Amino acid sequence: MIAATIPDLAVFFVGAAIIVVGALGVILAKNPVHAALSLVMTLFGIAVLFIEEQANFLAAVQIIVYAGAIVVLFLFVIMFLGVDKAEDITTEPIVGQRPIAAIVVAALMASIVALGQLGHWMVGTHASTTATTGNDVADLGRSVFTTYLFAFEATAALLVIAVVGAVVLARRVSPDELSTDEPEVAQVPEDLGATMTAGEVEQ
Amino acid sequence: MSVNPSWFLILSALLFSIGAFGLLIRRNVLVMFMCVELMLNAANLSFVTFSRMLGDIGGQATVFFVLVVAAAEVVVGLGLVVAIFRRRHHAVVDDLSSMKG
Amino acid sequence: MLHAAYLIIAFPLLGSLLLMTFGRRLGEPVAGWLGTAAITASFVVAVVVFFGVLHAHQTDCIPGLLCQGSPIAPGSLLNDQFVQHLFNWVNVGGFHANVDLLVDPLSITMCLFITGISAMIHLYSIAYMHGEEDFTKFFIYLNLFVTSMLILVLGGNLLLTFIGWEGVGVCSYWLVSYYFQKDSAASAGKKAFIYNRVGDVGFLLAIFILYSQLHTVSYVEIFQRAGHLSPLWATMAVLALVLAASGKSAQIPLFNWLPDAMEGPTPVSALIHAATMVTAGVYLLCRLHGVVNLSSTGQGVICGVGLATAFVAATVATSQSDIKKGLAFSTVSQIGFMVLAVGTKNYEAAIFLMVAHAFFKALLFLGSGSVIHALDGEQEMVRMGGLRKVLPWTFGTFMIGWLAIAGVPPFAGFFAKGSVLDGVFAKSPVLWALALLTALLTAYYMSRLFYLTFTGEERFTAVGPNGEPGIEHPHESPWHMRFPLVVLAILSAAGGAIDLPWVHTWGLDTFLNPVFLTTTPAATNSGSTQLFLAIADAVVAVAGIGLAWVLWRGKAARPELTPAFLKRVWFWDDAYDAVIGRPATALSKAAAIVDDEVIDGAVLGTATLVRRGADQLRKAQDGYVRTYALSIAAGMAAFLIYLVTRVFS
Amino acid sequence: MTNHTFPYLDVLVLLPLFGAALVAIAARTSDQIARSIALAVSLLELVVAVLLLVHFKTGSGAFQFTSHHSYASALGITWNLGIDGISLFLVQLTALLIPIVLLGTSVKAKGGAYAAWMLVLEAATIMSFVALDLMVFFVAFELTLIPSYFLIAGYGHERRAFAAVKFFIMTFLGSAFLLIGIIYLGIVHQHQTGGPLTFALGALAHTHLSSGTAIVVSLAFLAAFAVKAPLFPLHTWSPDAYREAPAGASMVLSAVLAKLGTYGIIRFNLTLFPHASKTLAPLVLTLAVIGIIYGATVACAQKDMKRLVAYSSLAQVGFIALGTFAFTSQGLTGAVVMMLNHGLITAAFFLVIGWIYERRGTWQVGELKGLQGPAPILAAVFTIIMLASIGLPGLNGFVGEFLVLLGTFLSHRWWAVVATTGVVIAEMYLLWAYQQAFHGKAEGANATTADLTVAERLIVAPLLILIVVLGVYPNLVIARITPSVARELAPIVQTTTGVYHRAMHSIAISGRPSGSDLDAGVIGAGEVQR
Repeated sequence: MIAATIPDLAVFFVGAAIIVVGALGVILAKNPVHAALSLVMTLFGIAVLFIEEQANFLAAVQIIVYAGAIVVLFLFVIMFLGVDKAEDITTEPIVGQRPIAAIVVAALMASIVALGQLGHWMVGTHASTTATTGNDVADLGRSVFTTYLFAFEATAALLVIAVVGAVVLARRVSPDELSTDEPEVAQVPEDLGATMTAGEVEQ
Repeated sequence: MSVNPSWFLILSALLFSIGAFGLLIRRNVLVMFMCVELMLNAANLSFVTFSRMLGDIGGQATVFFVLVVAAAEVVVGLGLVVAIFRRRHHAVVDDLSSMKG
Repeated sequence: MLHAAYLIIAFPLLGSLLLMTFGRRLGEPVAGWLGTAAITASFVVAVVVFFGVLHAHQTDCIPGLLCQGSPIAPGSLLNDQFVQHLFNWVNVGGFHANVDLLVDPLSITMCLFITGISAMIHLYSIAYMHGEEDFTKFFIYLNLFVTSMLILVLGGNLLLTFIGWEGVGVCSYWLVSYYFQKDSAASAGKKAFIYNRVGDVGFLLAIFILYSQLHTVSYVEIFQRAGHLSPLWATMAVLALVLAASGKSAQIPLFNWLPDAMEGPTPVSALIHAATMVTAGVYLLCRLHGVVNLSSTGQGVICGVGLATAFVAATVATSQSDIKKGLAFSTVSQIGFMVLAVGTKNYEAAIFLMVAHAFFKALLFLGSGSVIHALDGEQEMVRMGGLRKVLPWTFGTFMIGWLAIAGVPPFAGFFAKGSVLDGVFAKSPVLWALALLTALLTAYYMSRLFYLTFTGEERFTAVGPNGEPGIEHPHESPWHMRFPLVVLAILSAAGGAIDLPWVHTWGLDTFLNPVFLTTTPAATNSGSTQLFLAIADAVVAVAGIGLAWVLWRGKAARPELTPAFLKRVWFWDDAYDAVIGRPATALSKAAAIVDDEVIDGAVLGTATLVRRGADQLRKAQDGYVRTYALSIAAGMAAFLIYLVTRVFS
Repeated sequence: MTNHTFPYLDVLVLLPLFGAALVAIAARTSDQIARSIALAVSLLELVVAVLLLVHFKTGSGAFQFTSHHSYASALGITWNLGIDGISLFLVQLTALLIPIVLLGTSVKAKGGAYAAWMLVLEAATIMSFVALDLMVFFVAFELTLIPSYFLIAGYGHERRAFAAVKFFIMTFLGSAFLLIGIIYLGIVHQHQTGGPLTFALGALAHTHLSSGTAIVVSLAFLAAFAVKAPLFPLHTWSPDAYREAPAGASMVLSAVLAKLGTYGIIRFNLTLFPHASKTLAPLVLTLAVIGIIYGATVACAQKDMKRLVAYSSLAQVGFIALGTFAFTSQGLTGAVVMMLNHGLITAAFFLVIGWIYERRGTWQVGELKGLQGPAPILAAVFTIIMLASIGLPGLNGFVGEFLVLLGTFLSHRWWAVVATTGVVIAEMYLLWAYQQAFHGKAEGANATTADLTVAERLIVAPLLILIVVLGVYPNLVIARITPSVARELAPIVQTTTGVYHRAMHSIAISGRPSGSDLDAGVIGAGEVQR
């Protein structure tokens, strides 16, 4: 592999810094609006790294779809619902959640890195039909409309379903539906379980 | 010409971990969704990296689909948030424990 | 003529089917006459077949029947044996049991007296059962009974006999519990059935043993192959047969159902529980004489069972106050004599006593039925007495029956019992002495019964001990009841003629000889011994009668002579109840509790454990999405750590 | 091999399913119409079944009327049906019982759905009896649970929910083992042949398993079947289920569904694991004998008629298992005959008990008294059924019981001797119950109990006629069963030495040979050589 040039390295480290800082911003910002803005930062950093990796099309899509659409949607919902109050992140109601989370996440991180760096991965021959030619847009377009056609069609269906789902979920609720705030307890026939345990025998 | 792919993978792992940690400690539903996005992006980064390593466009195609799925997920997720908020006037996950066993 | 053999069975079967279908419309008394006609027809056929057997030459081969020298079963049949094949029944693997009738002197002798006496009793029942609600049903059962009994005796293999064996058992059950609204009758029927069923286990085991050793259940083939039986298996088979016989023929240890069975209508007692069904066990042993002959241990057991039963039942009979129970124990005792005869390999004598006993015991029961009928159902002898004048026909015929059973010459019982005792003497004088003692008791208890019923004061006019109203004008029975009495009385008086000891050219002995192929033990006794034995028998009979006259003349009750020990049948039922009945009931209750608590408890306990475990696991589902997320993350971490260890090991 | 143009078996399986769909649709408008349609369908099914019986070739032990279609070949599952002497009469019995159930029993509400479930049950049961592919069998075997569950839980008595769940969970747990066993066997077979995955019975019969493995796998099969049958000590679902189920469901459950267990043992355990079955024989025989004595003893203490019949079934099933594992032609024939006869008898029992319940609202023996007075026909019918159950010769119950005991005596003498005593106990509880309920003086409500109506007499008549006819002339059944039994036994007896020589002897006499029948009988097994 050709050694990396200085500009490449610079781009990578700058991008990496943007990503990490943005990510930390997401999880540490008290205000959801700030978190969303930090997310934009991360997404932007990732787009930068995509370009670094010759995934130009994806970089563009990343900016348009993620930063342009998804984060805007986030911000819209935050504003719409008025939940832009600061959250108190200094306390944690669930006992042990944070330390355990820290340990688990550290373990995850460590094992991923260990596996990635130290394992001797066998890499088989890949499918030649989807080999890159250098023109990533053409390659991507060709593979999406040939090899992954069914998956592509399925995403269309998925999006339609998601839209319908969102419409149903976000529609105006009638007052009597609102009144049943507490969901009903499912009516499990009580004697099913109870009698099985009781061990009593009818004579 | 290229940066060592391992660095990308380490960065991806780091980003994933941050996202996961955020998901585990934050209580605001919206922020949790953002953390999920972070994790998805970490995965995307890996896919693109592998795509480059193997010279196979399949990785990028997968990212493409992940984007679609992420979009759908956000749409439905935010729809859920709106619906919950209408009933409860807040969006704190720890209060949503009616599925307790 | 022999082809008609199947008709012997067909007529009563047809009768019962017709009665089942049209009986209710026919009603009383036509249904009774129909039933009687069916049995009479059967009797006529039996007579025809009898002459066929009598005249069929041993080399005769009649088309359609298997016989000696026939190519189908070469050499397998004895002289005068004929097999009528009706249809295939159960054929599995090497097991063949077909519906074949075996017609030979033994089975036709049985058929003759069964159908004959049945016809008489059917006729008698028309009057006796007059006015009963289930009049038709009675005759259905009775015809079915005769059908089963005839299947039993004509069956050509063990399995077919077993059908009849069970058939008579179930008919007995129905008839004993005929007055089903009486709890005692219902219980008695059940008891009879269950005791019989215990005997059936013996029958089944006998079938299994014989089939597993000889690979056949057909009598003809069993006779032919009996030589292949090892002594041990022969003994096992005989023991199983003894169990079977003791169930059906009311022998020790299964004899105590018979007295209870007297709850049935009196004609039933006469037919089933005196003349026919209860002798089936003896018939079975005689039928399988080829097997019995092989086991001297088995014969010893048979002798023991027979003699013990005869003696015990005779002692018990001395203390009964119910006329029918007295007769019932007498029946048990007499069958004991028959079994004793079988044990001494004196099969002809057993059959002779069976026939003679059928005559006089049926007569006695019918006579007692006549008495009971006259006294509106009273069975206690305490409330009888002096019926001599009131019921002259009954008195006269009953007296003949009494003298016959007591063994007074020249009535049938004298010869029959004499030929049994001859055989016993030839085997062992000690046994003979005990048997003679029993004969003395027989004469004694029968005389007691007779005196209590017919002589002395007319106690029935007085108010009974339990406040029953006195019976003013008892009346003699109608002719349909008297006619059978007379016929049976004649047979009881002259029945001995069928097998006179000094006649060796014709008679039952000669007739049956081709079947049993044995020399009568009696024949081994010298002439003077025979004379001595005959005199001893007669003396004992007269002595018994005299003893009873001295002790019971003009008396109604003598508690000192009827101790509770004898009244309660040597406490036999109580012993069974204590040793078997109550523990079994307790066991079954315990088993039910075990089933509920232990076995089902294990099942439900497992369910409870699962539920308890689930209750604990449920706590993990705390409802917080972040906890779930943490679990997922932890799971993933665990999985990755596992991978790491795999990769680096 | 018989190839009839008319696909009897497919029709027998599918007709009730379509009928059920039709009934379910009709039930939306009227229960009455729905039940009429159901009755018509079930009668049509009966006609098809009788035609099948007429065209069945007596004397052949092979599978007949085979039907073979690929279904999910990638999974190795083929629609593979066939019928032989062992399954023939179980199919007939099922086809006969459903119309009787539909005519003779009624439910308070939702009669249309009841009838539809009955038809589904019929289809599933018949499918199980004729399936020659283990997966198809398994699916059908499980499919029976669904209608049974709804029939018990939806139409039963006080503790129906409990009984239904207990029944479902216990049988389902057993089936889980069966599924594992089937899959294991299929995969091992595929590995051995290197061919495609298959679950065809004929092919799998040639799988070579080490003796230890064979025992474990056959125990997995046995677990499912023993629960279903039910064999001691896995029986405790049955008293509850039989008692709480509505009369019709009790009939089908005890008469036909439970036979799936014993049938499964004969069809699958014996065919697939001849050696292992032999090794396990002493265990199963002992359990069977315990079941006979124990079932009868517990029955003696029951005060509830339905529970009494349930425990009596336990004893009867013990006899069936005894005959099966005796490995003699008499024993196995007896077991098959007994499956049919016990089906007829318990069905009749539950039918009549159901009628008593309709009249008196109770099954408690203690509350009934003297019914023979007001209802003599009812008493007569009950008596005949009772006597058949006791095993009275001349009625159908005897033949099977006798052959089972005889067959067992030939190979396992002491088990047979002990089992024979069970015959006596069986009689005690039935006579006791009969005396309590029918004898004595009827008072109060008992005195006014109505006798059987003409319709009811006609409904029970087919059962009674069969009880008598099969007792008097059992050859009707036996002649069709023995060739298949000989085929089934051949691999077991061939590998047997020593104490089994008598069994061999009886096979030799019967003249029915060899395992080659099996190959010839099963389509698709032909290419696999032993």
